[in-house]
Formats: sequence, structure tokens, C-alpha cells
Amino acid sequence: MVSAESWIAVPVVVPLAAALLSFLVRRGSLFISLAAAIINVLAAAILVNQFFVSGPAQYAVGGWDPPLGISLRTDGPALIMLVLTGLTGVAISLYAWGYFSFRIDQPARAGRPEKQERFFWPLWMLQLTGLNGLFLSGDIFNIYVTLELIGVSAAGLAALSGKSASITAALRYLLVSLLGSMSYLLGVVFLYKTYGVLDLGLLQKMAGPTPGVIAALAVMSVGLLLKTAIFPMHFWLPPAHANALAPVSAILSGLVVKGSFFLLFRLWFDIFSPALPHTAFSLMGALGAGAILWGGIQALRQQRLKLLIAYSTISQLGYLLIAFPLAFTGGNSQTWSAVLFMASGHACAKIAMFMSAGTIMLHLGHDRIRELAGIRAYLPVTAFAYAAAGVNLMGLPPSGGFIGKWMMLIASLSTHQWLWALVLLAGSFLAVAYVFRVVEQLFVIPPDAPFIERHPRAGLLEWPALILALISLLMGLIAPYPLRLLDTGMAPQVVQVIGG
Amino acid sequence: MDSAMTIILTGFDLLLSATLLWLAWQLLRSTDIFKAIIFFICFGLLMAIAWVRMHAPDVALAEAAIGAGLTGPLFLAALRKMERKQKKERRFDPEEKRDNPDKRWQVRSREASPLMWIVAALTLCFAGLLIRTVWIIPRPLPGLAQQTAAHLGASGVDNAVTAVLLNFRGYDTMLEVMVLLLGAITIWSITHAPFPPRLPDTSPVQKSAVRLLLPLICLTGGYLVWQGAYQTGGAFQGGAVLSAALVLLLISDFLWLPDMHSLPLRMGMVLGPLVFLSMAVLGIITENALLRFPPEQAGAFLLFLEAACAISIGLSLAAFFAGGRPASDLREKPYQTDQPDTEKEGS
Amino acid sequence: MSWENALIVAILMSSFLPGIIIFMLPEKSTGLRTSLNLFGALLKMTLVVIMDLAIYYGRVFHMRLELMEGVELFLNADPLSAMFATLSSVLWLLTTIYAVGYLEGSPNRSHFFGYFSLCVTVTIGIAMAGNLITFLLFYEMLTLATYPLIIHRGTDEALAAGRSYLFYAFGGGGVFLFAVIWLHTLAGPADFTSAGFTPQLIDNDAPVLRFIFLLMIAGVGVKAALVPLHGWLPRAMVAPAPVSALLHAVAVVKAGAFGITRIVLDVYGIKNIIQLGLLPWLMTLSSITIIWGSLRALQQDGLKQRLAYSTVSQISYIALGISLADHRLALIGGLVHLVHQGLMKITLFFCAGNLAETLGIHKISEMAGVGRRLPLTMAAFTIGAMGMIGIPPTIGFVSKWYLCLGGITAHNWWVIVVLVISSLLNGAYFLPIIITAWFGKQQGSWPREKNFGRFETHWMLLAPPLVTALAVIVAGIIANAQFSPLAWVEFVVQEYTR
Amino acid sequence: MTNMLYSFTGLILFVFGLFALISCPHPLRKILGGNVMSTGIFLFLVATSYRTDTASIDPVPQAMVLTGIVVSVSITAVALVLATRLQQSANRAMNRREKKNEGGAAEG
Repeated sequence: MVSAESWIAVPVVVPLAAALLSFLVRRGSLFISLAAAIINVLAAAILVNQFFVSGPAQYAVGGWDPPLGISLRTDGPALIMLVLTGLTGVAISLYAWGYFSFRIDQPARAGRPEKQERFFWPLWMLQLTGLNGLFLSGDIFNIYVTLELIGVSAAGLAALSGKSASITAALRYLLVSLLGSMSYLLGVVFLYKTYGVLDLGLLQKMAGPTPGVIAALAVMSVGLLLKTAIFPMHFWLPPAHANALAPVSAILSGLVVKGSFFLLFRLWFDIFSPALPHTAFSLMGALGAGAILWGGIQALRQQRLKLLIAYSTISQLGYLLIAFPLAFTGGNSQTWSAVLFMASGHACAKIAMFMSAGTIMLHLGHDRIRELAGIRAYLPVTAFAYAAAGVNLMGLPPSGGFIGKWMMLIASLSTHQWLWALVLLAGSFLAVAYVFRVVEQLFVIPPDAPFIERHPRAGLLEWPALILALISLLMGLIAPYPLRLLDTGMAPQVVQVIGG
Repeated sequence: MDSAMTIILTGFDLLLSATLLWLAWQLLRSTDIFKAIIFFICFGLLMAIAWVRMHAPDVALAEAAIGAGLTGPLFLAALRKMERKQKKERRFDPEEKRDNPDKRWQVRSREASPLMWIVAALTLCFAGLLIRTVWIIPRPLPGLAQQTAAHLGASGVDNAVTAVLLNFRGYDTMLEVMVLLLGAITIWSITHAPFPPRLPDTSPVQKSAVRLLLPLICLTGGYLVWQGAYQTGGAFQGGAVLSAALVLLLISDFLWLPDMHSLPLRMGMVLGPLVFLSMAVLGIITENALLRFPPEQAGAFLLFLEAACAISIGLSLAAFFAGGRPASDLREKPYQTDQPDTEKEGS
Repeated sequence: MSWENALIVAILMSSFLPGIIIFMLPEKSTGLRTSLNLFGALLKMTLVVIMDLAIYYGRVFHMRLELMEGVELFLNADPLSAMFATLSSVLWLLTTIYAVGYLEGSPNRSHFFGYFSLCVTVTIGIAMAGNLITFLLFYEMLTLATYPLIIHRGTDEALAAGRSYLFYAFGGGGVFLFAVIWLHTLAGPADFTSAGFTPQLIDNDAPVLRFIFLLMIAGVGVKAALVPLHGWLPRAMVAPAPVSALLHAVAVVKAGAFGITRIVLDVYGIKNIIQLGLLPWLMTLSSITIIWGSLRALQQDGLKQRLAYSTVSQISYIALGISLADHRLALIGGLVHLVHQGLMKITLFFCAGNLAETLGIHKISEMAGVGRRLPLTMAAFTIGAMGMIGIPPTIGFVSKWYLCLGGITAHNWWVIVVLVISSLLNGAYFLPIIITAWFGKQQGSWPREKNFGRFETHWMLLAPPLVTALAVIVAGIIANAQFSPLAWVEFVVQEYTR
Repeated sequence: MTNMLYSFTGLILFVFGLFALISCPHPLRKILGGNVMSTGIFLFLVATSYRTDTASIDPVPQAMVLTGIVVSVSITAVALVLATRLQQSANRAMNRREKKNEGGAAEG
């Protein structure tokens, strides 16, 4: 009989099957994918439940235990990301349904939206597979394969709109992603050369500050920072995210960068933290500070909504890096769980923002910030969703962003690292400025506002965005549950290193 | 070991390494892209020799078939498509682009750029650091050789590489097959195969040659798959050979991809991944673990798996070569980039 | 859940839920929206009064929700919160009636009333916040909830005012957050009980604690419009009159003043704050604000601008009273002004709104002879202005009287001087208005006159200022009755001077 | 000895490819660079586990390289198609422009 442990395979197997089927049979690919997304979120819930009952689990694929075989593992960080992709996955699928049916109804675009929709579903399902595989994987080479799965499907999704600008961006993205994963693979080789194993758990037990580990971690981190679009290696992100179709922008900005960030997080905190010197963490923090300020300033200068949101992604990713030095020296073991908490809050908010931007673009035909006024009269839910998601970016209570920022500020002030605290605050002010640049346009209705026809399916576009925005807004209130997940998922060794 | 033999081998190693590096340098720095691609093909063939020297015949075969055999033609086909028809330009050459109004990839004078020198210096430092690290890492560990050997009996095949690939680390391979399919899906989503045909007229000699060769190639592919269980070979090598057959058919006008119906193609492409996935799930149901095969029947399972995968791999690789989906796949009229983008979005 | 908790939740929900429903209502369903609004406001007022009684008879209202280790939401209704909550909910009811009349027929009312309801929910949250984090939560949310109201008109001027409001409010919010976290790392997570202030901490970290105090005052001082952080307030006058009333009397400015009170009395505690020697700083700051605000008010010709600067000045009476926190009478004077200023200022803003809405008058120079056209409105205005100056028997007199007594018992002549000067200035900027309104001669026609039939203006615009004007006098006369504001403040102060 | 030699060759190939990927403007050259890079890593990986004695050779790196080769050919193919699409639309734009210029010259 099927054992309960096998649920761990579901988040990989089900989207994969959906991808194959939706490529094979075109009719109903929407419903196949939607069903897969729902099963995926259910599986995530079951895994969380199992985790609370019996703690972190390891699963040997093919019955071969590591180091010979590949293991899948569930622990706090993996589960929180799994739940995140599960929830946002359903929302994105619903949104994409509305999005494509909206576009197909517009006769001017002969056949193109049909093509886009047809290929969107298999690519999106493969993306989901890759992400889930990455979160669950316990093997560094297997992670490489999932990274490539993510990278290629992301490039395919980015190119889907078919415009020259997005093709250029997709090609650049693909090359960057290739560079990133090659660096990662080089690191894998170094690790295998040093320890002769590929399993994360075994590596964690063996790792020490040897030259092989340092070299491996250095090249892996550079590759992953590149893939995560951390300043100053962010150049590829804004064009790729801003020129893609709206559901694709949401996937890229909300989930794909989080995938490689998650890996970075796992390597630095979970596996190799004993091997790393303090300066390395400070360097990460410095990159983060640069990202926050640069991304924020660039976001202020943009004239197009989607570009603004894309630059805000760069800025927000900086927060996640600033947490590195703080969690290392901060004395508070909660700081590092704040990182993932913040990352998931940001994912929900950013997806909601891109969804709203897409809805606005579908209705208006453009996304020039100065000409957005009046849209609220026809799309009130969208306008509100954008603003609510903005609250998370600004880090105001009770959003998930606030909880993260609170923990980081506590850590920086209690260890007298004033600089990080000032950068955090400056980033928040920049966020206020760039969020309200748009919100003030969305919230007023000038008397001469143009009339816009609302699509009958517009609800499918508006409500998923609102729900995700509200999740990100109210995440602070349910913080104990995800934090408990992270707390119990923390490996004892890490507590000792960071806490002591 | 005989000392004379050692000296010869060392000399061979040195020569091979030097040639590889020289070829790589040439292919990256030569002014003409066409030449660069030819260098790349040579590079791939020499790499295959290097793999043999490393006692990695499976990799050698894959490199020869995929690395040089398929990737090279892919580049050539891409280069050909990039050429402008109207002008006399034989091939797309960066040096010729200087006085071109299209500034997209205009080459800045290479020697003059200080940035280039900085990048070069940095990469050089990086190389130095890497080599130093390798130098100080202690002698490599045995790795997983013993573990693999110990469990080889239960894997269902005799070839250790195949055992690792399909059984011990079958999960990797499953995802990798998906990456291959993903590549094909992505290519289909980007464009469709060139239309109208760009190929020169095929001579009758070529046609009959292909007719003769075709069964032979298919046989070889099948044999490689079969042989994978015992010696060098396997689904990827076999699939690559199959794809060569398909490519031959394509370029000699036997099959014209735009005319082909898309459903059988899709079915063929999905077949391998689907079989792989079903077996994985079957493992959960019967053996209580994802991708676990019953040890007694593992051999048969793996053979079936490899055969299915080889077909899909062959089709996917051929799809790479064709460079797009068949035109019949579209209900819409052929995509025309000549028309300016009608969508306001993103402009 | 005990009935006390249920009551707290019900008080918050009684405006939150109507707000959410109003957002979803179509623009046209005016009747339903108005009844929802009024129902919510009445319900909230009733519930708050019930809570007041329960508090008076010694019930404790506590409600906690832990967010993470050391961070919890804590709602706690003590007499001080009850005072602020009562003020807000009563004035909200009146403002709602007024706003319904004021905005009749104008577009986007769903949006407006939705945020209006959220605003008061958040204000009640501020009133009942039991620790700094909860306070911070609602304090930031208040900025968000008021912003759409300020830019409601959608003109460029309104957007500019909104930007300046955001700049000040979030600047203050950021500084406040910084200070809260700093204090948190020093004194640990604490409710409003000044528990973390151990003697050692004060000995070791006195300069840091002083600095944090300054940061905190600066943070809440933005909303309380302390000079030099008051710049947003006059600009925000472009918003519709009910919003001005809300900003000045019900929510924003009051929240700032309430925050100062909380920081001094509950976060630091009177004893510690005296030990740290911080009260003279606060006194200097508030005195400067009082004088400066009055001087600026003198120069304004726009009626609402003059009222805005008058608020800047008047709010600092509260801070002035608190800066003498070790003297019971002064403390009473300061705290009771929280209520009194609200009643008086809302009257004035209602009247200013009536002038603008009925006759199109925005400037003082246009007001000559308006007393004959709008006698009731101007009567209410006169009463409000009298209160501001501090003429008996209005409530303004009561506040100033207690402040003076406090100054005398503290032998602090400085306070008396400030009070006298500011009262003279109050007279100087209010009396001319009253004189032109009643005795001036109308010149030409009114800028933009509307007729509302029976009354001088729409009854919904008229009733609220009359009620509050009446309250200004009645509460002054019966200041010693059992449930007058003054009596309640004495009940509040008992806790702090025990 | 052989290990080291081929490891170094692999690493230098990696760096060559990296340099080309970063600095060459032409997309085909970038993609070639990527291929050289990956080949370099594969060589490094397999060279690490090389033994003169065939029986004790670790098959895992070889399996990894096989996987890697297939992944890399997929990426190459996708990148090539993207680059082709781009160049084709650029060519078309150029042809249009030239046609327009010629037309203008004939009229003038």
C-alpha cells in the first residue's frame, strides 16, 4: 500500500504529469493545470501536517539511501516555500485563466493569444515542478538539474509574448541563467572533489572551512546571486520581467528569483554556516544595501508601471541579503527565520502587484504611470489590491514585511550595527515613495477619466490579486504559525552557531 | 606500467590538452563565426577522444553524437537562418557589421576597449584562484565507486554508468529528460519551423543514399539502447543516433516538418517522459518508493524505459534541429514578424 | 472569549465591518450606505459607553495575540483609552452625519465613507493599544487610512497635500519605529507600564534613553503637529470639511497628542521621566508651538488655514499640561483639553464647512455680514471661538484654569506667561472674525450660494455644530458633575498620581 | 598527474568560455562560450575521478556528465532559436529600411 511518506513526491510528480498532459492534449490543458495546482497545495498542507506530527523527514528516491541515491527532504524552510508556491500557484493559474480568455476575446490579435495560452500551461507546470523539486531536493547535483528546469522554463515563459523586446530579454535571461547554473555546477564539482558525496545532509555533517568548500561556496554564491538578480548583477531582470505577459511577470518576480534565493539561503545557513567567516556575511549585507538603495532609486525614476515593479523587486531582494550579517551576529535565532518569512510575504505582494498591473494594462492598453488616473472607477478591487500589496513592500504593520523588518532592526540595534538599520529605514522610505507614486494615481478619479469597458471575466483577474495582497498584508497576524514551522525545522547545529 | 608507455601517454595528454585549449581559443576569438563553429565541431570530436582517455566511453559516445554531432549542425543551421537573403553577405560576420545601420551587435574595436582588458584580467585572476584551489585540495577521494559496485547487482544492468543514470540516480535522469522535452516545448512556443523551405534542391543521389542509410542508422540506434545495459551505450546515445536519422530525412526533403501533423510528434515526444513518470509512480504503488524497480525485473523495466526514452530523445533532438513547431500545429495563420508588433503592450 | 474581550472586538468591528461593506456597495445605494454608517456609529458609541461604565466600576479589558517571541498585539482599555475612545466615537457620529450632508450628490462616496470608517476603527485601536507595538501598528495604519481622504478631491493640489502628508507622517513613523525598537532592545518588550525601566538601566543608559525619548516625541509629534513638524497640517486643508474635522478633532492630531501622553505617562512613567530630566524639554517645545501657532494663525486669511494653525497652537496645551506631569492640576488641565479642544475645534470646522458649502466662503475677508445669513452657524462658531479664547463658562476656560492652577502650584511662572500671551493671541485672531461676521456689512453677493429650503443650510450640516456648541457650554457649566469630561479626567489622573 | 593535467585543462576551458560569454557581443559566440564552459566543467569533473585502474573508476561523475551534456544541448538549442528569431526580425527591419531608402532615392 502507498505509505504516507510518499506524499513528498506529489509536489514534483503531479505538476510534471500535468505538464506532459497539457502539452499532449490541448483541450482542457487549463483544467489539468488548475487541478494540478490544487492537488499541489493540498499535498503541501499534508506535508506540513506530517511535519508537525513527526518532524523533519527524509525520503530516499528509488529506495537508495544517500550517498548512493538521491534524497528528498522536508524541513521548515522547504515547507514554507512549498506552501508559498502552492498558494500562489493556484492564484496564478486562476489569473492566467482570466488573462488568456480576456486576450483571446479581443479580435485584433489574430491567433497569437491562443498560441501563448497553449504553451503557457506546460511551461508553467514545468516551472512549478522545478521549483518544488528545488525546495524538496536534498542532493546538490539534483538541485542543479532543477535549476536548469527553472531557468529554461523561465526563459520560455519570458519569451512567450513574442515581441522583440521580450525575446531579447529572454535570450539575455537564458544566458545569465546558464552562467549562473554553470557557476553553481562548478561549485558542485569542488564539493564532490573534496568530500565525495552529493547529499546535503552528509555535507552538513562533514563541512568545515577547507579550501575546497570556500571555493565551492564562492562560485556557487556568485552564480546564485546572479540568478537572484542581486545588485550589481541585476541588469537582466527589469527587461525580462517588464516585457513578459502579466502572469509570467508574476511567476518570474514572485517565485523564480525566490527559488535561487532559497538555495543561497540553504547553503549559507543550513549547510555551510560553520565554514564561513564573518566578512563573507558582511559582504552579502553590503550587496543587499546597494540593492535596496539602487533598486529603490531606479523604481522612483521609472515611467512604466511594470518596470517600476520590477525595480522594486531588486530593492526588496536587498532586504533578504541584509539579513545575512544580522542573522549571523544578531544573537537572535529568529532573525534568519525572518528572512524566509519576508521572502514569502514579498512573493505574495509582488505577484499581486504584477497581476494588478496586468489587469490595468489589459483594460487600458498601456501602463504609463502618469495616465493611470481614473482606473479605480472600473477596477476598484485591482486598485485596492495594488495598494494593499504596497503596504507589504513599505514594511508597515501588520504585513509580513513588517515582521521581517522588525526582526532585522532588533538584531541590528541590539548588536549596534547602526548602518544596516539606517539602510533598512531608507529602503522603507524609498518604498513609500515609489508605491505612492502609483497609488495616488490609482486612488483618484478625475472628472475626464476615460470610459473603460469591463470584461465579464475580469473577476478572475481581480480577485486572485486581492487575495494574495491581503495574505501579504495580514501575514504578520498569522506569523506564529509559519515561524513555528521554521523554528522546529532549524537544525540544532545552526541554532548553536547563530545563537551562541 | 611500462615507463615508455607512461611517457607516451603523458606526451599524448599534453598534446591533447594543448590542442583542446588552442581550439577553444580559436573558436572563441576567430573573426569569422562560421570558422568558429567548424572549430567547435573539431573541439567536440577531440573532447570525445579525451573522454576515451579518461576511461569514460559512455560520455565519449554522447559527446561525439550530441556534443559535436548535433550541436555543431545546430549552430550551422542557426547561422544560416541568421543570414540576410537579399544581400550578398555569405554569412553573418561581426567584422562586416561595422558600417551596418543595425547597431544591435555592433562590435567595438576589441583591442581598444579598456573594459575588455579589465574583464580579461579578472577572469585570469579567477583562473589562477581556481587552479590554486585545485592544487591545494588533497588527493581526491574514491567517491562513490565502491558503493556503486556493491549495489550493481540489484540495479538490473551490468554497466555501472547506466545503473547510476537510470537506477541509483534515476530521479536526476527523469528531470533531465524533462529538461530535454522542456527545450523542445520552448522552441515550439517561440517559433515554427522555417517556411517556405530554404534548402537547396536535393539531388537524387542524396535521396537514395538516405534511403540506404536510414535502416542502418535506426538499427544502430536500437543496438546502442540495447547494449546500454551491458556496455557503453544507452538511451541518450541511441536517441542521438535516431535523431541523426530524422535530421537526414529532414534535410533531404523526405519529411517536411511544416507539413507534418503535430499530434503524432507530440505523442512521440511525450512518450519517454510519460513512461518514465508512470514507472516512478508505479514504484510508489508497488514498491513503496518513488522510482524503485523490483530488483528481479529491473533489467526489463530499464530496457523498456530506455527504448521509450530513446524515441522521445530522438524526436526532441530532431525538433531542436528543425527549430520550431510544425506549421500545421497552428490554427492561426503563419506568424509574420514582418508586421510591426500590433500589441501596445510593453512598447 | 470573555465578554470583555467580545466587547473590545465588537467596538472595533462596529466600524470596520460597515466600512468593508460600504466599499463593496455600489455608488448609487445611498440609503443603505447612510443607514449602515449611522448604525455603525450609534452602535459604536453605545458600546463605548458601556465599556466606560464597566471600567469605572473596575472591570479590566485585556486582549493579547502573540505574533512572535517578544512581539504581541495587546489591547487594553484603561480609563485614558476610554476617554479617547469616547471622544472619538461621539465625534465620529456627529462627523458622519455632517459628512453625509456635506457630500450629498458628490462622486466616489463609497470610497470616502469606507475609508472614513476604517479611520475611526484605527483611532479606537490607538486608544486601546496596550503596548508600543500595538500603538505603532494602528498609528501607521492611521496614516494609510487618512491618506485617501486627504486626496479625495483628486486635484493636483490635493495630491500635493497628500504627498506632503505622507512625507511627514511616514518620516515620523519611521523615526518612531526606530525609537520603539531601540527601546525594545534596551528595556525589553513591555506593556504600557514602564516596567522595563530598572534603576540600573536609568543609571547606565540615561543619555540613550533621553535620545530615544526625543525620537519618540518627534515621531508622534508629526501627527500632533508640533513645531517644526506641523507643515503638513495647513496644506491638508484642501480636503473636504468633514475630513478636516476628522483630522483635527477625531483622529490624526488627537492620536499624536494621545501618543505624547502615553509616552510620558505610560512608556517612561512620570517618576522615571522626572529622574531623566525630560519634562523641561517637552515644556519648551510645547510653549514654542503654542506661541508660534498663534502667531502664524494671525497672518492667515483663509478661514480653514487660520483654524489649522489654531489647532497647532491648541494641541500643545495638552503637551504643556503633561510637561507638568508631577502636578496633578496641570495634568488634569492638559488631559481634559484633549477632550475640550476636540469639541471646540470640531464646532469651528463644521461651521467653516457650512460657510464653504452654503455660500462658497473660504476667506475671512469674505465673511462680512455672514451672521445675518447664517445666524445659527455663526452662533455656534462664536461659542467655539469663545471656548478657544478661554472665556467662561465654556470648556476652554476650564482647561486653561486648571493649567494655570497647575503652573501656580508648580511655581512655574513661565507657564502662566505662555498661557496669557496665547490667550491674548487667540483673542486677536478669533475676535475679528466674529466681529466682521456679525457687525460687518455684506459686500456684493456671496461667492456661490446654495439654498436648502427650510433651514439656513442643510439640516445635516446644521445639527452637528449646534450639538457640539451646546456641549461646549454645557460641559463647561456642569464641569463638576459625575460623568463630565473633567470628572473622568480626574478619575484617569488618580492612577498616575497614586 | 593525468588528473591534474586534465583538471587544469577543464578549468582553463571554463574560464575561456566565461570570458567569451561575458565579453563577446555576438549571441552565437556567447552560446559557443557557454558550451565551452560546460565542457570545461565536465572535463574537470571526470578528470577528478580518473584512475589508471579501470575497475575503481567512479561512475557517478560520468553519469552526471551525461546528464549535463543533455541539459546543455537543450539550453543551446533554445538559445539558438531565440537568437535566430531576433536576428531575423532585425534583418527584416533592415531590409524594410533599405527598401524604403532605395525607393526614396529613385523618387528623388
